[in-house]
Amino acid sequence: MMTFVLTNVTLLVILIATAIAISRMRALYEATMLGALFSLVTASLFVLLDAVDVAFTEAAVGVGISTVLLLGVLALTRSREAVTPRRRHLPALIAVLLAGGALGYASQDLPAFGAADSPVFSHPITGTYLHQSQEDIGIPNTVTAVLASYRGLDTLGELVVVFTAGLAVLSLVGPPARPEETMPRADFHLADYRIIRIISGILMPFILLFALYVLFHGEYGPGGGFQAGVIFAAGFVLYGLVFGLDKAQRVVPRVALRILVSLGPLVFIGLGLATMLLGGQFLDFDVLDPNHPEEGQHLGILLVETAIGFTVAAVMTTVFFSFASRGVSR
Amino acid sequence: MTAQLPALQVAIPLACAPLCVLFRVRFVPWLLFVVAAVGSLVCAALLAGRVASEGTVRYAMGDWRAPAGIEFVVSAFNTPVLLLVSLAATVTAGYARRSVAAEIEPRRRRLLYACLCLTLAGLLGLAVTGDVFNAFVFLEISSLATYTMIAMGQHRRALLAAFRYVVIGTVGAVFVLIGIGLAYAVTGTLNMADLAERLAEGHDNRALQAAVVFVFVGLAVKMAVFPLHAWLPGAYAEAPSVVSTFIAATGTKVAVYVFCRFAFTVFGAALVFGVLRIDRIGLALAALAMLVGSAAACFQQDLRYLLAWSSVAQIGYILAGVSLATASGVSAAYLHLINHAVTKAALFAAAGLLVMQLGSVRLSALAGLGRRMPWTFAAIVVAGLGLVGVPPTAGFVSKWALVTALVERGMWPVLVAMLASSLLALVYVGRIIEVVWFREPPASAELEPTQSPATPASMVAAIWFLVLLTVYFGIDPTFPGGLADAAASALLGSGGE
Amino acid sequence: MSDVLLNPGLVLIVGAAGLPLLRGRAQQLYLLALPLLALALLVRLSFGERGRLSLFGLELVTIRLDALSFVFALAFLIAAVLAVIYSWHLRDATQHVSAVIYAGAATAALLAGDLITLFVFWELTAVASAVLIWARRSQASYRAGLRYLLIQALSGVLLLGGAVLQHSVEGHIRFELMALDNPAGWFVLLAFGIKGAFPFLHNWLQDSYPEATPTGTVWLSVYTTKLAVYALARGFAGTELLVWVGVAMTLFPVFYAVIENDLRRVLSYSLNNQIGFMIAGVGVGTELAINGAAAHAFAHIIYKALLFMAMGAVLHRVGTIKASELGGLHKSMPWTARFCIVGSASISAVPLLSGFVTKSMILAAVAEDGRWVAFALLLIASAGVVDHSGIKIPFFSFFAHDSGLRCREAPAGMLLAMGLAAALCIGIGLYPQPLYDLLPYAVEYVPYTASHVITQAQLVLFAAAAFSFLYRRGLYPPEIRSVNLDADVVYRRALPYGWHTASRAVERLRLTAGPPLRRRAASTWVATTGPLRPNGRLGTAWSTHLMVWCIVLLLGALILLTVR
Amino acid sequence: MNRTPRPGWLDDPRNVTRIVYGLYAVCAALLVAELVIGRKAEFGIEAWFGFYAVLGFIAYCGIVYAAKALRRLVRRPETYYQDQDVRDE
Repeated sequence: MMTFVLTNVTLLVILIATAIAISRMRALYEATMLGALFSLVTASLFVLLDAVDVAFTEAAVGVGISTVLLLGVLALTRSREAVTPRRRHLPALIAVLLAGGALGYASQDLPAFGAADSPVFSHPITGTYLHQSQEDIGIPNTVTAVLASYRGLDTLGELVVVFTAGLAVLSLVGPPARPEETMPRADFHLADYRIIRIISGILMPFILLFALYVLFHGEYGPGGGFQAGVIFAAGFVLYGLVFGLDKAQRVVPRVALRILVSLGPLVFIGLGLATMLLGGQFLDFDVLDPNHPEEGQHLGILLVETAIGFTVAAVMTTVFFSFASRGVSR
Repeated sequence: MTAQLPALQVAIPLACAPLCVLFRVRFVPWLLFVVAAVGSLVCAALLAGRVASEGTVRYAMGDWRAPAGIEFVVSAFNTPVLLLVSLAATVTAGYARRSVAAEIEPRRRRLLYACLCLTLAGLLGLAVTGDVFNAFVFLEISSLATYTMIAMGQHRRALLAAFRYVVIGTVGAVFVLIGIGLAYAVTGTLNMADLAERLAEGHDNRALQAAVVFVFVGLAVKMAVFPLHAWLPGAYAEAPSVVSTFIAATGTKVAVYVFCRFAFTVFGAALVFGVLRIDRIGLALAALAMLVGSAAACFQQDLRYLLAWSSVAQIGYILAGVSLATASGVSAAYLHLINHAVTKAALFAAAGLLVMQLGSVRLSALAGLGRRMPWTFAAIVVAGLGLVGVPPTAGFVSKWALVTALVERGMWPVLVAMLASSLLALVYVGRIIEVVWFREPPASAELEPTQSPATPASMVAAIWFLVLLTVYFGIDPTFPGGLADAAASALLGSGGE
Repeated sequence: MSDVLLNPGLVLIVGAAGLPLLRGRAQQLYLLALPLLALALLVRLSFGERGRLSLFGLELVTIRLDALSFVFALAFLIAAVLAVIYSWHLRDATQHVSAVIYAGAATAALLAGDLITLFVFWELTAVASAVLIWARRSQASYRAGLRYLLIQALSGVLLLGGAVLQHSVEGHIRFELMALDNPAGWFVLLAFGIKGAFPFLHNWLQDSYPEATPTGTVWLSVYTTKLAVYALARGFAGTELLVWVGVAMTLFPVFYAVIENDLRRVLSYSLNNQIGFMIAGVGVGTELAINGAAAHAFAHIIYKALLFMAMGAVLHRVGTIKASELGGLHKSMPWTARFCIVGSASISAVPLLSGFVTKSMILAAVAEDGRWVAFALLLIASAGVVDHSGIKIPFFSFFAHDSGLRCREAPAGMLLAMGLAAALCIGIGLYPQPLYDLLPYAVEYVPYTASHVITQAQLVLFAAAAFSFLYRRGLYPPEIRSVNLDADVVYRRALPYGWHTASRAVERLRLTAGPPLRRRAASTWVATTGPLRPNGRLGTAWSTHLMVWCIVLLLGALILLTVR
Repeated sequence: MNRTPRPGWLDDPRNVTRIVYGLYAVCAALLVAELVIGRKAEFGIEAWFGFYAVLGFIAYCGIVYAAKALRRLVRRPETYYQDQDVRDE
């Protein structure tokens, strides 16, 4: 128990220190790297809280892909923040204290940490999710069951949010430049280093394989479409960084990306419409296999995870390519 | 098939969005938006009919019974919102073809249509869902799509306006999420009906009280309640015309509905207005919004900024009605919500047409154009009088209802603010009329219409449809009035649905 | 429901929408057909209440036709016909549309049986008539119109407030005799008082009417104030206060009219003074007095329109209406001069003309009621009427010293309208019985007694003799280009001036203590409205920093204020 | 009323004088008529002979003189409000 508390406290202290350091930092590259550290610590905290799926997502998204994207953005802008007027420090401090005070005040009446009689534990749906799901859906990872089936609509919504973000980047930054429009490796000359080139070449298949593993293993352990999509994207980003955008685009052409971006939501919604046509409710996977509802659920969840994976990967890759080709085009 | 209507209501526009991105043919994205809008209008109308005859309709997503799964709830309190949003989308769809063709570069058009579909789906989902977290998800979808669309405005200022909206909107959304999280921690459930049941007792729980405050403040950003309104003028005025027409009619209005839903059927009026006295804060902010919004509108030099500031004031009227927390107050708020949406959409649509033909809607550029473009400006004048609340426009009816509701509760200071705001509205509408009809056109020839094309009939038709609807609702308010009364009694009557 | 449409006023309002669609001759004919159609509808309509509507549980009676509203409505529509003929030459759809809507709204307001309907059309008259002022398209008229619209809107707001109060106190919104023992009555009286140009509330009239277009002033002179007279007769007949308000109104404009240079403003003062007679009659409130007020309103509408028409014709042809620049126009515009004289004689109540048979009813009623002070003051005011409207208007425009201005006679339409109005004046004067038959109560009054004719003729002619005496001795005040201060000085000059003086005094006080306040005083307006302007602190695009700060502040304030 | 507007005829001052004397004559005739025919009266003072004639004359002169006094008080140059209006712009 003692170690548990100590670990928690230590991590929290690191977290706060990192946050303060970021807020005082003017150099944006450094701030970005510290941001990655912040995410990593958060992910560790999630692990301690037994929320492994969340930790996995935080690690993949917060530490991995968003750091890369931020760096891509920084390549386009100045890397030092304009100095904030000093007189703004005090109001900002008051604001932080107010919001934090409000939260702290509210937390006084929250159930104790890990209390067994908290409303969340005693509510019947917790029981439904933990026990009934084995009968209804029959997959060991209840997080995936809740995510993809019980609250499938929320997941569809989140996928649409990712899709919308992709659209936003496409409309603001423009689509990735065609390979012939880019200047050959103006900034990206990592491929000159043989070690990097060879190692990343070797690593590529493993990254993709791991992504597939995470995707299909989501039913049994931590993982699923979101994490897998991010890992896919990380692979392409690495490839693009090392070998140049033009080569990366030869692997995943712009048209394919555009189709993949919209394919995920389409498959997901199409699945919902299909269940309707088969006589069930929207996203009722039971009807996919009328004789064995659990099989239907399996199939549905698999399709959903795959759709998520493809779209997340495509959106992330598009975002990176768009930013990166802003740097090298013209 | 009618049993599936609640899901189709959201699924149709949601499915149209990725299709918009896939197709390259010029008119297909527009056609898909039309399909989405008309489809959702049909769904909304059929649902409204069913609700009127059978009462509340519930739909369990994935056939998981609530609270384990997510449910959609259609009842008298959200049918007006569904009808309003889908009707606004349909009119916007008619208006969009030529307007988008004139304002948006070809590369971005299908993205714009996709975002319109997404916004539509998000707003409809927000209105129809019966699950608090699901509401947050739809809030995110509609907000993100809206930010994207605003950034597509013609000037670089649009980027800045969108950025401001992103920052403030995200903070608002996070507040809503914190509120939802606190409520979940206190109850262990996310379903609205279930929450209401579990929250009926224990009002002195501080986490719960903080949840109410967080949700209120978060939604106040989306409603653009003064002083959290600052994103609105830029966002409305710099967005492409189609977008400002659509979101002026729907965006803030749906946020108001969500606030009503949370206040009356999740947390309960006894907690929100009885224990916490949010009503006093709401009325004070509403009065401020009325005065500041109208006063600032009087000084604007650009028609679209003027209209946007007037929206800030009108949100004040609606918030005042909701904050009264009486049947007549909420009914008046709903009525004004509907009437103002129609009126403001007409005005922004007309302003968009002017932008397309003149290139600018600065008031100085509009001098003396009343004679040259009589139909457009006549529409602006009629709808403008609706903003003032001159009979026989819809604005008068709902303001009258609001006055009655305020008098009933004896809220004299708010009443005074409202009358003062109406006088100011007379001033800013009078300014438009004066400039457009009674000033000499500027002598310089460079302000001639850029390529003075024939006015597109589809756009004029859309504008006049809305204007005539305003007048019709002013002469015969039975339809919106009936909807509003039913909504108010549904919200207040049963407490937890 | 469908009988809502039987409203003659509504016929005009709805019909006006068709005007912009027509051009040229078709538009003119349609314009003429509208009031004729409304007139026919009014005459065929039987007395009673119809057009009931229900709005939020309020019972609206949109048409209430009885003897009192009928006589006013008849006068309104006849005047509309005359005014349409008068503006026959005009090619300005904006003016036509707003004028017809204005007339329709005023007529519909007459017929309103409840306060809400009254309010609706009350405000519509304000908006429509403001357009007639703006239509002159000058900076002065724009500002005058804005002032006019603001004060008229204020009247509407007061009326609405009165209606709401009455509904909450007495539970109904019917428009009938009101008492002054509750605030509702005072609100409504004040609303009527603004439209009726009570002393100190009157200045919008003299401020705005002379700034309207030549034809617009004719329309304006007919409706707004007479609507107020009707409303007072309906709601406040027999209110003691009104007798003295009326007497005051007959007296004080007389002095201003003598020294005013702008002849249309002279007529505006004269209008104010004539309304005073009617309001005094309403205040007396006996059957004879109400009859007198109604009859006088009827006659007044016609001869006042005639006078404004004549002055409008002069303005139309000559381009100015300042007495100091006019004179000798009878050579150029003989018919206009003749018609103008008929109107002047009518308003002066010369026997055989319309004013004689109507104004005397009010005087007789005042005398019958035993109010000799009021009676004497009204007589003195009558002598004043002879001066400003009877003599000054025709004399300084058409006679006096020849200004050398030569122009063409007024357009045919104007002449025809003036001729018809003059004929009506003479007709009513010679044969008053048909008018008497229309009045709300049975009439026993006989105007043409030897005694009455002699006394009235003495009053008028001795006043005229006094004029010729004074004028030939050079004692009559010459016409001078000037602006005369009136109650409007309060809001147009005294308030701003007082503000400046006060701030300058403060500045002198603080001159030693701090930086000069003078600049600040001059830019107070800018300072108060500055934040609201597009680039001001409030109106500008806020920084994200400020916005977030606002959210958090609101959150903190809410937590502190509400959570316990 | 008391003159016929025939162009030219009025330009002669003698004709104007004639009209004025005609007016005085009519006034005298009216006084005579009051003597001969008599009239009713409501109040005491009103019954005096020539009351209306005197009232008409005196009231008229009074009004004119009062107005002259008033003019001294309220007269302002024609541009009085204009500078105000301009400043507000």
